[in-house]
Amino acid sequence: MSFSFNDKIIETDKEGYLRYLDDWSPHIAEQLAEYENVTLSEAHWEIIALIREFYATYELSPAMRPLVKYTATQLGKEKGNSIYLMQLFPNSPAKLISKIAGLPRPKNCL
Amino acid sequence: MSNSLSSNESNTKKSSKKIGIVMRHAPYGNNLAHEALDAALATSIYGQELTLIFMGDGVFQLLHQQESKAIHQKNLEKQLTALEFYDIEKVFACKHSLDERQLKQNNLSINVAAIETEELQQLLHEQDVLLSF
Amino acid sequence: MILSLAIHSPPSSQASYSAYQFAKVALIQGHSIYRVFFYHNGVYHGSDLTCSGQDEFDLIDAWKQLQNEYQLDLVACIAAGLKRGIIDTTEAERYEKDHHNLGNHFELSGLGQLVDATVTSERLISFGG
Amino acid sequence: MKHSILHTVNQSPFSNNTLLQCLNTYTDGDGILFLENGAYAALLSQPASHLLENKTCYVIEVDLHARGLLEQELNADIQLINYETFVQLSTEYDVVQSWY
Repeated sequence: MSFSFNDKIIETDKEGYLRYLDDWSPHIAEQLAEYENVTLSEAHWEIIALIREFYATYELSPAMRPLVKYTATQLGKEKGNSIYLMQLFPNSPAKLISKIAGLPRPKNCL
Repeated sequence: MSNSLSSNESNTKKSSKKIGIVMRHAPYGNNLAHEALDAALATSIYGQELTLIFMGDGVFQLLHQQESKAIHQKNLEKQLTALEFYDIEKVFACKHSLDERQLKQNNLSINVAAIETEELQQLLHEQDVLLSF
Repeated sequence: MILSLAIHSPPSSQASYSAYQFAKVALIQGHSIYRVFFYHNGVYHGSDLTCSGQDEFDLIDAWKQLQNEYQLDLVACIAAGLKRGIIDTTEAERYEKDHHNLGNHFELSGLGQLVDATVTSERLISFGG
Repeated sequence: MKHSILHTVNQSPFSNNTLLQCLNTYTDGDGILFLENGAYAALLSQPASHLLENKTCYVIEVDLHARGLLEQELNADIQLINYETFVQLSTEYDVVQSWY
């Protein structure tokens, strides 16, 4: 799949993950979110920034548990819980956030 | 993913085993160390009680200031510092192996308990199962 | 007794032969093998493209026969497999590859299967090198 | 609760210190099983031979045989076993740790 943005062709794989992680930008994130029927609010952006920070620091796309725990340490328990994350990013939050935030597809193992 | 064990399931049943993961190989020469870490993270994600034991050349995994970008490999040091978010708190290193390699606690990237041989023996013999890497 | 094996070595290593002998003898002795999990270079066992010399022992074929006889659960780690070019049709499609090579006797799955085997079995024996 | 460990070693003691690491964790009630290139540990000439005294050690006989070691001077404290005994031992000891 691909879509064009500012005259640039952005490629994704069949499941909507960016093929080239360097293509990511906030505008691209909006496009990726739209494909997933998520409208990004400030609350969403806060989590996107957080998961990108996690990836930059630890070179891991976090699974749900570490993501919740990391969110709790950075933003407090009110946001660091799975219900909050599920409300923003339904069904499979860790995967969905990774996709929109331009992280590598989480390893199938985890 | 087709599997018979969801993370919820594992929390409620089968949760009483002490699993030890023994890391004995230096990182980067092959990806055994990285894959062993993946196994450790998975064990924790599935809710199991886990102890990580570094010994032999495995203690080299703990060294700080790893810069693996130039050889195009993921940075194991960075990944190890994420252990706390995976609820992996029991992390031990064989003091004899550290001494042999003249590594000091302040050469290490994460807070590990360096244990004497006798403690190491005790720790290994406490585990219900050992995964050997 | 309920046993599981974790095999980290490629078929070319004698460690993999030892693992096979162990499994075979254990089954003959009446033990049950809950799962054989192939990880690290062990995932190379999953390739259906290995060819042994006619006068050489065919380890992959031997596993297949053992599986037929005892309905063994032979699982290769999906992430370790992808890295080493061991993929099934589903993954070939996902990663847009023209080919796939996982033998019918194998299944690709996640590390959860190793954790499950570790917890469920009375003994887990690792083979590596 | 202390478990007994069956240690398996498949590295030659002439090429690295895998066996020494294993011995460092050995306690009474454990066993060491040599297989594959670990079979070289059964040679009396190997550097850690004296450290095996008073320890329970096994070696897979076919691995010794394959390497032409049966005619060499062997450590008499090491019991020659087959795969059947290997399986049996791994069920008799509580835990198996593989040193490779």
